[in-house]
Amino acid sequence: ADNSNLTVAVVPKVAVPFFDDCNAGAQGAAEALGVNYQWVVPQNTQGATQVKIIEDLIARHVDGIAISVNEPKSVEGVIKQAVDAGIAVLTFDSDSANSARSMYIGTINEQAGVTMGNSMAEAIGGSGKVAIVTGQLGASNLNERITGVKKALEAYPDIEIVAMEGTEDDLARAVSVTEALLRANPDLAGIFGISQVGGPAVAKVLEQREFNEMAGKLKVFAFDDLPDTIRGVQAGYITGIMVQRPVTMGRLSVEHLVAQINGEEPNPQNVDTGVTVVNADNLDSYTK
Amino acid sequence: MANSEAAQATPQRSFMSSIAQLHHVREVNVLVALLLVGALISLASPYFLTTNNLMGVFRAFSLTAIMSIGMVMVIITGGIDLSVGSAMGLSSLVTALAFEAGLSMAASISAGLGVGLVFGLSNGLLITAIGLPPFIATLGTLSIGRGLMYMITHGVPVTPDTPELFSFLGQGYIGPVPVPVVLMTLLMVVFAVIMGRTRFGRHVYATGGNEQAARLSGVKTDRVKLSVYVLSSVIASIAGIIGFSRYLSAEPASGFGSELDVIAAAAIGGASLSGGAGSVAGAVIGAALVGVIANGVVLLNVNTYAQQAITGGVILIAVSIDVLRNRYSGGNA
Amino acid sequence: MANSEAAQATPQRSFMSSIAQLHHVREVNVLVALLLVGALISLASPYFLTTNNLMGVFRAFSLTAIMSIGMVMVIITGGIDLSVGSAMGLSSLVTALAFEAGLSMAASISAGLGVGLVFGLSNGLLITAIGLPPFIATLGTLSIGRGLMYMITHGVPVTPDTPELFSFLGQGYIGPVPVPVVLMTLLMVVFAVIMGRTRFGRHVYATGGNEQAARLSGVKTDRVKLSVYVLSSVIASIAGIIGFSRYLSAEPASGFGSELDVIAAAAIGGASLSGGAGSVAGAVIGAALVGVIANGVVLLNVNTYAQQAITGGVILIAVSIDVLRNRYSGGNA
Amino acid sequence: MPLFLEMDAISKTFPGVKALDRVDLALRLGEVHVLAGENGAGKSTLMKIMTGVLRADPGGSIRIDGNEVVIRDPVHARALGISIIYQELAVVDNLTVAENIFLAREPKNRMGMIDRRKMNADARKVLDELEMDISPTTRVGRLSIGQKQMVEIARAISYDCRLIIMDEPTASLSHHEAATLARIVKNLVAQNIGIVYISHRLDEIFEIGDRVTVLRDGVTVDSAPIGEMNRERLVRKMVDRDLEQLFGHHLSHASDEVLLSARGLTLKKHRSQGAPVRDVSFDLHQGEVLGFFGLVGSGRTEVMEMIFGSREYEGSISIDGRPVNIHAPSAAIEQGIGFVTEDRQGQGLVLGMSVRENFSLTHLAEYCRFDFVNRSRESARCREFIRALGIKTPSPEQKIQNLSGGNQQKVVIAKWVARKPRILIVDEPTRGIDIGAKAEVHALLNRLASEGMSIIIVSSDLPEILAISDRIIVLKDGCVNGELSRDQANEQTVMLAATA
Ligand SMILES: Nc1ncnc2c1ncn2[C@@H]1O[C@H](COP(=O)(O)OP(=O)(O)OP(=O)(O)O)[C@@H](O)[C@H]1O
Ligand SMILES: Nc1ncnc2c1ncn2[C@@H]1O[C@H](COP(=O)(O)OP(=O)(O)OP(=O)(O)O)[C@@H](O)[C@H]1O
Ligand SMILES: [Mg+2]
Ligand SMILES: [Mg+2]
Repeated sequence: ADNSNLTVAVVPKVAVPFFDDCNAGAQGAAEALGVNYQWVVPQNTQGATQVKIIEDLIARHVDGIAISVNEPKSVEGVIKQAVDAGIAVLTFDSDSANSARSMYIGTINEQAGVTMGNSMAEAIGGSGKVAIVTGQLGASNLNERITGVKKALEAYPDIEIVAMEGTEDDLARAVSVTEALLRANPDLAGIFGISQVGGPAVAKVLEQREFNEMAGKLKVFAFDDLPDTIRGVQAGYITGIMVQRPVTMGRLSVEHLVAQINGEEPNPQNVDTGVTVVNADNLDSYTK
Repeated sequence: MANSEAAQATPQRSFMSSIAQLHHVREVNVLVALLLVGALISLASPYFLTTNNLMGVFRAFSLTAIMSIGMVMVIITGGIDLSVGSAMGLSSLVTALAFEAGLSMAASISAGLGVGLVFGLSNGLLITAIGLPPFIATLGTLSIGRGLMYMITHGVPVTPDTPELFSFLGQGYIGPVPVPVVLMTLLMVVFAVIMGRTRFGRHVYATGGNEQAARLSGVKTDRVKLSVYVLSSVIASIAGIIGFSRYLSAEPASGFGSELDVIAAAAIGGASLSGGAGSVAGAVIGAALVGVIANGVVLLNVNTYAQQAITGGVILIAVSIDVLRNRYSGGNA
Repeated sequence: MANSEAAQATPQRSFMSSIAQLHHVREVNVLVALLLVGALISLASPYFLTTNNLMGVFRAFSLTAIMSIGMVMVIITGGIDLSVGSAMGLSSLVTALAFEAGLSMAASISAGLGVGLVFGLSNGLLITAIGLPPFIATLGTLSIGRGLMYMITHGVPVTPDTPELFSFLGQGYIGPVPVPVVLMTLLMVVFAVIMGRTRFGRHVYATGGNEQAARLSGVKTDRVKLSVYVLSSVIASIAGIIGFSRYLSAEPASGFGSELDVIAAAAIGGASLSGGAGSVAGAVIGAALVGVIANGVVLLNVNTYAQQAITGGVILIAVSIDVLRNRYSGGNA
Repeated sequence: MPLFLEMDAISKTFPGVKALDRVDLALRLGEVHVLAGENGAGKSTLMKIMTGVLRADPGGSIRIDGNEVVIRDPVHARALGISIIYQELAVVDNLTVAENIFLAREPKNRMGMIDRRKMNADARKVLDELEMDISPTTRVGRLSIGQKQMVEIARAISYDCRLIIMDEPTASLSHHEAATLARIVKNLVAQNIGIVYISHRLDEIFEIGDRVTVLRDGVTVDSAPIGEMNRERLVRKMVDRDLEQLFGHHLSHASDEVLLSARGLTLKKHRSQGAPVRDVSFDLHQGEVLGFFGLVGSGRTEVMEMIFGSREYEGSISIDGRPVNIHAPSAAIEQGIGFVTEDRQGQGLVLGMSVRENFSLTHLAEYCRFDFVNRSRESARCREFIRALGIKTPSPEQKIQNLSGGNQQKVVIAKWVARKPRILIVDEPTRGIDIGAKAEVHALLNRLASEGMSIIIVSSDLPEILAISDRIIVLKDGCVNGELSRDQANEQTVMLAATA
């Protein structure tokens, strides 16, 4: 079909490498399908910013919108407005479940958290002290992952979560918080890096003279395959990474949007893109 | 301080002289810049000048604009209020919690406003009774407010059921005009009149212009300062309640970081951070300028990563034109 | 303005009188507050007073402290520099890109410093030549800097290979002391001497104290202002380069929002945002106070959601004690 | 005497005001050239043009040693040999006395740092010359207005200049300092330095002047050697009236009723530089004009500030026989006290506001209904005062900072008189205002007293104090050192009480 008069817009949460991968996938799909493509990155994580962006896109009369939602509830109204205006809307990566969006494509975050929790339990042999290093305290996807982790650890009464720290997704802050954590808990067995800064931060800390001897003994699980996180795995600082499939999410988002606009997908269903646990063994072979 | 800033201390004068001096008045200059930017965008995009889009733009900047009304009064006294974002966020949260606890609409709204009052009194008393610098006092309450929001929500948004009538506040329309825009206009007019026509307004300008001289003339400068901080926080809590009504979800991080936007709106609209100068209308126009630019970059499909750089550049150009116009249009150079 | 602020304009005097007036000096008060907070934490946590932890804490706040050295000079002239975070972030990014492009270490570092220079000259010229208010000028360059970082990185960190020697800057130790801490101390001493003992320093204080009088006396106030903005940005770029060397990863959002921390450090250390008062040592101590509190709340395993509230509260209390001490210890009320 | 600087056909136009209209002036080395004229005549404007602060309208020219020059800014002017003491204070409060004196030309040591020892020693020398016993390391913000003025004088004479302009240097100085300054001026002239001296004090003009030029409304109306000039001619040229018409005779309106009585006023916190004001007691009667005299730093202003609630005190104040608790200026104002402060720019005026807004700040409530200001009534009242006090301004909407110094002072007086307080404290009220206006202010104070107002006047101008006070209290080092009735008071007895 000739799609050259169609425009689809993809709206991530913020500018981070994860979404850059999404953009790559989405852009590739848009080129393949011959649709016009717009990538709109919000300047902050306030719900209102994404609402305004969708309003602006409605005013621009785009045909389809895929969005990774910062605040699920706040976009409900504007998504309805978009759907009423005849625009196809789906969510990816982070959902607004009660909105009028047609479908959700992405990781089920709580499920990913469960996987992470189980991996940790296995790595530390079912007992010990663990700590959680997260990003923004208000981010719903991170909170869902934490819920999953806690749920998984309920099965291990000997594992104790001794601390949880927010880092505002700032590497410097994450590093100093991790240092303090390790000093206050010298017998820590594991760290969960819930957000993308966790991996690089813990790797940096373990690299330092003071903490170098903990490397390997301390089990670390992180999210997202940032270059520094991968290096952390190679260097033995990080035990495993929960890798999502951002490229796939982006590609599927555009493909489903175009199908919906063209009336080829009357009954869309959610798609779980899942996570892969990447460790030293499969580091070179996983796909996103 | 720069002459150009001191130049428009008090924007009210008799009608004749105000016509004559029109081109000296900062907010008129910024209005001109705003119209210019608007004209440029509408040339490039047919969607800009549609009622829907314009009303959307207005609604989008209305909350910042509302907060900037309170902020500009604080700034005119020579102070600053970094806690507006926290006051806004915590008010919307407390309103949501009140609804969740089954309180009536009136009670819930009052609870939200009460939060603003507490913020304002804390800021005001820290500054006047203890003598903390405004920057530090409001930075402290900013942190405490944020912390309280996290402690209450543990990062989970609060989304209670609310009566239909309540959502009108944030989502309704009066004719084609969104209710938040109506409220913004109302607040702007009320406070422009207060600042321009009343004794209180005059005292605010005098306090910022020369606090010592004002106090020695009998102005109760501490009371004036307390009042503007209370007003600023309460107005921020109004914004918080409207915001909550708009999305019916109180986010754990809502309002974070908005202090810079709000102060910027006031400053772009002509408020001098050294006190004594500024106007309510200017602050709203300043918020509008930023809002229109943000809308424009999306409508024009500008590279999204460049949006922030463009916004910064346009603001610099707009205010520079204003400053240079002022300098060369005789008089106050 | 608050009397207590104006009271400690220039912190250097003859030895005898400085002993006599010790309890009037703001930075001494903040130092006392810092020691007090430290003592309290060490009572509650055995880990606080270990060399490793203290050095870690010092290293953690060293970048903020370094930036606050530049900031306090800007603030003393009565200005403000919101763009330090962007200058820092963009410098670290450009340094990283230079390494990635295969440039030598000297060239890469120079590229990073060049970014600081460009920021500083832009800010300074917008403020002195065009006459923009500092808040708006530096807000504009803040936005442009952030935008550029996004445009360059698309949100992806830059992690080039770097020579061993380079990482010494951020990761090395001299004896037990991390190199960033050594650099911070060095910069602090150098600029404390410059501000206290040189003509340039006196002119910075004079410009902030009474710009017009200073200009009429022959102080080239525009040149002074240009210089402090350049210094502030270049110092921020030094922080950016050290930061990059520390993490060997230039984050696309690094430095965002740090302006508030940096200004807060200067303000806590006694700088008055209305100009004329403040000191380099005070700014560093202010940064230290915030850094120690941040370390303390983690060491004491304070609930993460409550950390921000506690930090805010402790800062308010610490500075209030300082202000009240000043007020009641006779003299300058 | 060699000709140094000539100004030809200098004009200056401000929006709505022609401040100078083709003025000529010739200045010689080794003589004191007095510039006289009523407030707003253009004296300060002319001096600002001479030092490059303002640019003259095109058409005129300035020559130095016969060569035409364009003076770019004050620094350039100093390089040409001209320094100035501005009418309005231009000191930097947060620097020390020595740092102010040597600002922008601090001595450096071998390491490129400020040689503070040398700087303080040099400052000490200049201060000694001026007989000032303040320490060079004192922060200027802690000094009184008069002391700040002396610092400015110290700075101006410490430049090696050929011409020194002094724009009302003695306005906030008392007798003693003024005499010191006169001596300094004579010294400078003996070293072949030229002086331009602007003053409204006639005695001074005749004491130290060699030549007088009179400006009126921006035009030169007279210029003559001092020998050819006399008081009558000078006054007539300045204000277009005769001297006898100016000052009426003194009439006391004091009653026996005590309105305010102060007992044992002592400063709670006294500053290292301040007079240790202690145990000051006095009564103020209804309708009385009570003079306060003393040398600079004797604590007069501080006594007034205690009564007005802007300085903490021990002791008691009662009004109408009832003790009152005055803890803030607003409380004093509620008790019916008004206070014309001596520091008009720092404490009296909001410089960014208009004449009208400054005028009404003390009594805005009078024009308000439900807190709304009735601007036409406010404006009308302001115009009345502009007329009554002869305030020279294009309109009430003019920014106060664009008025000449004397006219600003008149607005400060007007804003308090308009409030009609029961007790009016005026601290150096005629500072910087011309002889005509001074007479009008004296007449005004007299009339207010006759209407039952009680007035306290603090002045360093001894003839003024003698002329209008019903009774004089003399302070020395913070203590009452004499109380003289009108009959007892004359120059000798008052000076004796102030110094011995
Ligand atoms: N910046 C300005 N803008 C507008 N008018 C001004 C400005 N500066 C001075 N004027 C006007 O110019 C006239 C001359 O002022 P100037 O200060 O020279 O008077 P002066 O002779 O020094 O008076 P005084 O004895 O009161 O000091 C006055 O009418 C004044 O209002
Ligand atoms: N704002 C101030 N801050 C600090 N010290 C002050 C201040 N004002 C006055 N002083 C000090 O108080 C002393 C008394 O000053 P005050 O003004 O009361 O005396 P005065 O007799 O009125 O003399 P003057 O003619 O100088 O005003 C001065 O020597 C001065 O050092
Ligand atoms: Mg004058
Ligand atoms: Mg006095």
